[in-house]
Amino acid sequence: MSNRFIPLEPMQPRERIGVYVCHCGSNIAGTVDVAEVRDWAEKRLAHRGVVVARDYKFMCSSLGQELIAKDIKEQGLTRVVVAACSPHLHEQTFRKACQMAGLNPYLCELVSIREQVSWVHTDKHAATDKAKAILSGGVERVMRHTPLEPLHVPIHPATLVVGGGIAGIQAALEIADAGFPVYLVEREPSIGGHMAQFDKTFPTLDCAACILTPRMVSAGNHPNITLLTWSEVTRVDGYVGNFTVTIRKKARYVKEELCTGCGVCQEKCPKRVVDEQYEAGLGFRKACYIPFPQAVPKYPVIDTENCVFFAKGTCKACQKFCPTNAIDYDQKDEYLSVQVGNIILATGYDLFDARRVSQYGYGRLANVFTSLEFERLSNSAGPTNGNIVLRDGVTTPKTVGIIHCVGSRDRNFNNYCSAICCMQSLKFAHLVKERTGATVYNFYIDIRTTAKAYDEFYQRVLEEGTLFVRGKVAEVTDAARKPGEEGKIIIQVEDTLVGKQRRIPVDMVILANGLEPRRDAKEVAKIFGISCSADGWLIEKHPKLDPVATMTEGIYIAGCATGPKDIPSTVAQGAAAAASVLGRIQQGEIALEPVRASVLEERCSGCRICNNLCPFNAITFHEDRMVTSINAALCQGCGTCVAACPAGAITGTAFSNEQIIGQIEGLLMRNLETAPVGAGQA
Amino acid sequence: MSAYLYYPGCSMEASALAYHESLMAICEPLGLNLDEIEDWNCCGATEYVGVSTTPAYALICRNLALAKEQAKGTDTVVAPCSACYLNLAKANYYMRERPSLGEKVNAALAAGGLHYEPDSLIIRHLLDVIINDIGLDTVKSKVVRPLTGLRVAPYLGCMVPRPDYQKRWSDHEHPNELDRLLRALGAQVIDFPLKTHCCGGHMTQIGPATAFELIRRLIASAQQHQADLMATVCPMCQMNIDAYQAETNRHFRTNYRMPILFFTQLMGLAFGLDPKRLGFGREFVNAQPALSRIGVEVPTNEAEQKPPRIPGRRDKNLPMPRMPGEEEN
Amino acid sequence: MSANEKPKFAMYWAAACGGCEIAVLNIGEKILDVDANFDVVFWPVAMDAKYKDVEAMPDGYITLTLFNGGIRNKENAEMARLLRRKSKILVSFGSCASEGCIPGLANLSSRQEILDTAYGTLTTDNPDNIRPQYSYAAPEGELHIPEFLPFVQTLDQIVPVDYYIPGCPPESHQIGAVVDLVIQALQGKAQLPPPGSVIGAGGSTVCDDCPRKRHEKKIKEFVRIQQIKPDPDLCLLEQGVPCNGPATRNGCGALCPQAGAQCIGCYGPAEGVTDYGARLITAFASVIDADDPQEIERILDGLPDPVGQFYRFNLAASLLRAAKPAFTGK
Amino acid sequence: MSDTFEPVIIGFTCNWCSYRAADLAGTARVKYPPNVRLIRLMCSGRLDPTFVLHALANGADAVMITGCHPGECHYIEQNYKALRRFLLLRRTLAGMGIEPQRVQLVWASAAEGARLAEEIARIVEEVRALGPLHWPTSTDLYGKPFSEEEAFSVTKETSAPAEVNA
Repeated sequence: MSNRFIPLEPMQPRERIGVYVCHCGSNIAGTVDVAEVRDWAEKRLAHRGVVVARDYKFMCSSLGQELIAKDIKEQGLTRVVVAACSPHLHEQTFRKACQMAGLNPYLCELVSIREQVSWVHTDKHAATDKAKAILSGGVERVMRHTPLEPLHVPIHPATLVVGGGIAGIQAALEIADAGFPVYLVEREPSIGGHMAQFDKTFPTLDCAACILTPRMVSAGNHPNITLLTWSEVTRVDGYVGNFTVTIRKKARYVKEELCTGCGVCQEKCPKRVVDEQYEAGLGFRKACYIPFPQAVPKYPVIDTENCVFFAKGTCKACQKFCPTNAIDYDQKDEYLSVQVGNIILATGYDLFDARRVSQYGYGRLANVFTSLEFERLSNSAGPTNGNIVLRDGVTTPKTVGIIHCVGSRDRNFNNYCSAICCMQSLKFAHLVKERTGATVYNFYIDIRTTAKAYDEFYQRVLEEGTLFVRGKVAEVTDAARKPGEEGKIIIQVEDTLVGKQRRIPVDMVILANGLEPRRDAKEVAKIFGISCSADGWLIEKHPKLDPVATMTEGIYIAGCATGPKDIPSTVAQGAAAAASVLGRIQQGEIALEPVRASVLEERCSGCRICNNLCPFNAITFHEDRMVTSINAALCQGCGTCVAACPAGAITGTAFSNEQIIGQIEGLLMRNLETAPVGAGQA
Repeated sequence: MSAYLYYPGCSMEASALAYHESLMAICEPLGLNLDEIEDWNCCGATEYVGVSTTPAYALICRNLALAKEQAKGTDTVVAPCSACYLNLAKANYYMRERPSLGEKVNAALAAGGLHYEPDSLIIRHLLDVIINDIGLDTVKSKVVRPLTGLRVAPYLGCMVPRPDYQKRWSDHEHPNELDRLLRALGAQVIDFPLKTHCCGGHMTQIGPATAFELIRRLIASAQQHQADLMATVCPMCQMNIDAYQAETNRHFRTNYRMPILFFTQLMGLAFGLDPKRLGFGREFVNAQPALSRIGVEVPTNEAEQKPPRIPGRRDKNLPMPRMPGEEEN
Repeated sequence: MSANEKPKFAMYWAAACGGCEIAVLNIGEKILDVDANFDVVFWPVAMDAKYKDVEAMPDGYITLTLFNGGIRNKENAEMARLLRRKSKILVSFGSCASEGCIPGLANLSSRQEILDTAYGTLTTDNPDNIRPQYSYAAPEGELHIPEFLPFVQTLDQIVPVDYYIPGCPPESHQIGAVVDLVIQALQGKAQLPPPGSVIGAGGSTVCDDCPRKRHEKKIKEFVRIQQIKPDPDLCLLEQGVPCNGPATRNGCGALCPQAGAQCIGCYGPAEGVTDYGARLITAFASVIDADDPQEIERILDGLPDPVGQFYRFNLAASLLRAAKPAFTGK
Repeated sequence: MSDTFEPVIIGFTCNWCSYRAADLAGTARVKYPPNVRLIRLMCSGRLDPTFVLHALANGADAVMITGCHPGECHYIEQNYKALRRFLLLRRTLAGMGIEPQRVQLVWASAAEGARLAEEIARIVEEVRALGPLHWPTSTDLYGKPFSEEEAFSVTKETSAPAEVNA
């Protein structure tokens, strides 16, 4: 019944349409015959409602905009089509111009004849024809537009910050200092993140703990910050301005209100286990532990997997010795529900697993270390008190090789540059040199020292006598070939500056393994309704112009969650995300683009095809009425459900079926066929 | 019984008779049913592809075409020889990747009334089939005489794990399949750093000095790790290390005595089969001294056998990172 | 009201199986209401009538014409035009007239293929390979048979239609309700819906009437109903059976799903839908539980005949209306 | 105009990746043939197969569907839905005798202006080689009915009368 015989549409068009063709200087007019397009629209589209068509040098100029406004007022235009540049550039400009003249801004359509025509085609005739077709599509589309109003949503003043690394701490402090409440959620027992594990920070070589600890303490004490460590966000409902967040507060088996953080429990705990987290597997901790001395908060956690009591039912040493009776073996996970208006994700990164580059021998060869292991090794609070030694714990290396780009800039693993490893490797070279006097080799592809004072540091390390070999290391092996290699680790590399294969025996190898997205980044993105790139980094709304916002309103991202970053950039992003959130809170409410889907309930039969299509959880099924509905504030306007509904019961504003089908027919010039008899084909 | 099309390759009939005999012996306990391709021909070894591409691929693909015709209930071709495996897999891959080559090859095959559709067969190495289809649990269940105390260097050679056209191996640089299999037999497997390094291939014929150096590195490294013997999956590797060991010794004035056996021979021993059925006695470097460790039931003093890599645990030792698959031990 | 002042009724049978006519008879005693309220002037199945009698009627003479069957040959087309002229209310009755229905599936083949199948296959007893000829010079004069058109069209592709009654065939209770409505409207007791409306059917889809339990859908495999033992209470689509119910207009009372068979779509698209098959393509594809192209293709292998699945009743009325061979003759 | 057949292709783009790729092609002045006319949707997930059918039935020689690369959808996963619909639509169109080259799916990120241009050039060439689709235009919103005579005339051009009078 679709190809129903429909009598000719009434010859009187419903709308009064104004068409404006921009020259863009010579950008458009150089390739498209603008005057011809204008004349054509005026004559050939008159029966479709075009009452005025003009061309102008720069439509986006204030004079150009006034031209439109004047016609709206004087000619009573009900629709406006501007043929100029991409809507991503000037859609807002022309919408505002219409609004100023009293026309609903969504009754204006901008079609691109610059990016899509004049800049990409050379044949003037063909380009002019294509411009006509595009304009015709715009005319057909705009006459099917409906007036829309932006959605206004109030903003709850509280903010959730996920991740207690330096990015999260910075963001939380900025917002809290401005006087608004913050929930800072961290899944480890203490905030601090990776930075708390480092020894020195490049290029200034300040001690990481010295600059980080005061911030951690401020975050811990701040009256506006609710610190939720050993906690994870399990669910996010709602939408910008009005999120309901469910947080699982994992059982510590320690009553925080009683614990003084004296550390006796840790001291008395008989079970010693390898600390895979804070000590990067290079040191030990107890089953009842405070991850590191400066931890915030200071409360310990009992690791039930290793605790003797949880395994065998006896021991209870911690309970016996606790002076305040704070140990509680019966504690259960708690679920909290908090209301927030905005969310900042600062979930950080994982280190590339160096075992994957098996030819570098990590895990097989004792004296191959990862960068994080070396950070702990050189840290005076680390397992060796800052002595740089081999894995036997005593021998100081005489020769050290540092291999750059492990897992980064490598088609077998990650194509991207991990950004921090060059500077980190230079820092390692300096520390090894300073503390052991060993010969240090750096094996690099390129040295990238692009930020403030970075290259100066590189020069300094060069002057200190570190040796640089440009080439990708082929293999790290203990298979000696020559005298002098026995008992050493041999680095096989092509020195591309000399053009020779070299074998360099060393005592210790440090792998500058790259940064990777969190293993669970995809699940996290799903919980918060944002997107990940194929490799797992969270995607920003715009990589340059909107780097801390996401496609989901009210959700911001900062730090290494979006890609590898050094500490200065990470802190800057934390602050930037906080600034964006503060702006939102100050406004009190937010206007959302009215591109939304909605369900015509009388046509919905409750088939539930659409129910699991929405990653933003905007679709709800009502069992009682057996119909589906869409929450307009959660809807992001992608239109997937509109396209999916088998009954045609879901409609989408701004991109309705009628608009798109109209545009198709316009582009195919089908609209000319109802032209008055005698008018030839274009 | 798992049934497979079987492409033995020329070595199995000559230099690697021990491989052939031991494989035939372990088929029954493993439930492995190998259906030999009728009228198969040489795969061209490593050289022919370098000499003339199209005829070389046509030569290889004739076997695949025959195999496809013969295929009943399986589309998997098993090759025990690394070079054969690589050639068959490579030909299958490039026939698909380069349609013009595929056309030429099929034009040549058509002269013999044959045709091969790329990717209609899966090409797998014997080791892959044993590990992934038969499984280590089955292998373990057949072990009656564990190789306990025997220190074995697992040597794959360069042709099996790379370039891995069908993504079958755990790792291209340090695959662990052979290690896991030998461990399942009860052997003590050394972490052999050169497990995928080259044995010299046909350089023994072209530039012996080069080959000797490559052979020496392998043997020296195995010796350094105090291996009793090396186990391999490749007839070429076995021949180079075994047959050219004496010449290598002469060349470098060394005195290595490193036996190298096919992994199937060790499997047969562990399964308690009669060593006579497993092709022993064909090797140049006597394996008896090494094998007497398990043949005679005297527990060896393992304490003395600690590899140099793991020095005695002193208090100051820092822990090693955990490796995936270690718990299998 | 005397008999010749009664409103006039006609029913015509074009390219269709005859089921629609049976469905009208199947309305039971209501058929007497038709007779009581209408004067039947043309109904070839029920009474003798000649086309020239219809031609002789003044334009607009017939109050209500139920036209069933698609437009397969020139005779169908001429009768459609004739009855349009002579009728006040022309109803596209049943799936064939409205959507082409099963005869519309011939639009997948060229005329040549259709004639070859009809006259030239093994099962046809036609030793001299005789084919229909549109004109033949007989001793009595030139004889004609109506030309066989290249493809089946729906009634509304030929002439404007006032109402549509969907279904293959329309459910008798729905026909009864329509008859009641028209009678009441003629008596001034009710109002007819705006022209172009679908009557004798619901405004939603079959799922609305289907009692089966429904959940969020994730399809890992499409099966044919005989391959599984379907759960009698659970949505068939969720069990992998390609049920067209979600896209098919309701009105039948979800007879097939209630009887344990999937909906095959005879009531056509829901209100406002342009292309029935497209709705099913997008709906089925949306809930396939795979993101890997190979895996998706594997699941789609479970739908061996997509055109038949999605356009069984609707091909002639779909956007494409016919497959390429029907247009090109090749 | 030269005698070579110039196909008309309707291209569907998503607001976030492929439309921006087209913008980038413009900004970078990458040249491609003028045969493609683009429609902007918010997401490839908005692509209703009806649009494709409508375009083909109304004079388009081919349709190009574009979206963000799998895994990079700005609406997280909606381009997978576009992929599934495309694969099923392609099978259906094959049943209608429409060559697969006439409806193609192209992934293009916002950074791949040059790639999009290359793909457009490739598709235009492939469609040019196929020739016009010439789907007899059906009744459209402007109401010209497709009469049976017209339908008949379509076949008359290509099939000899002998076929029916054999």
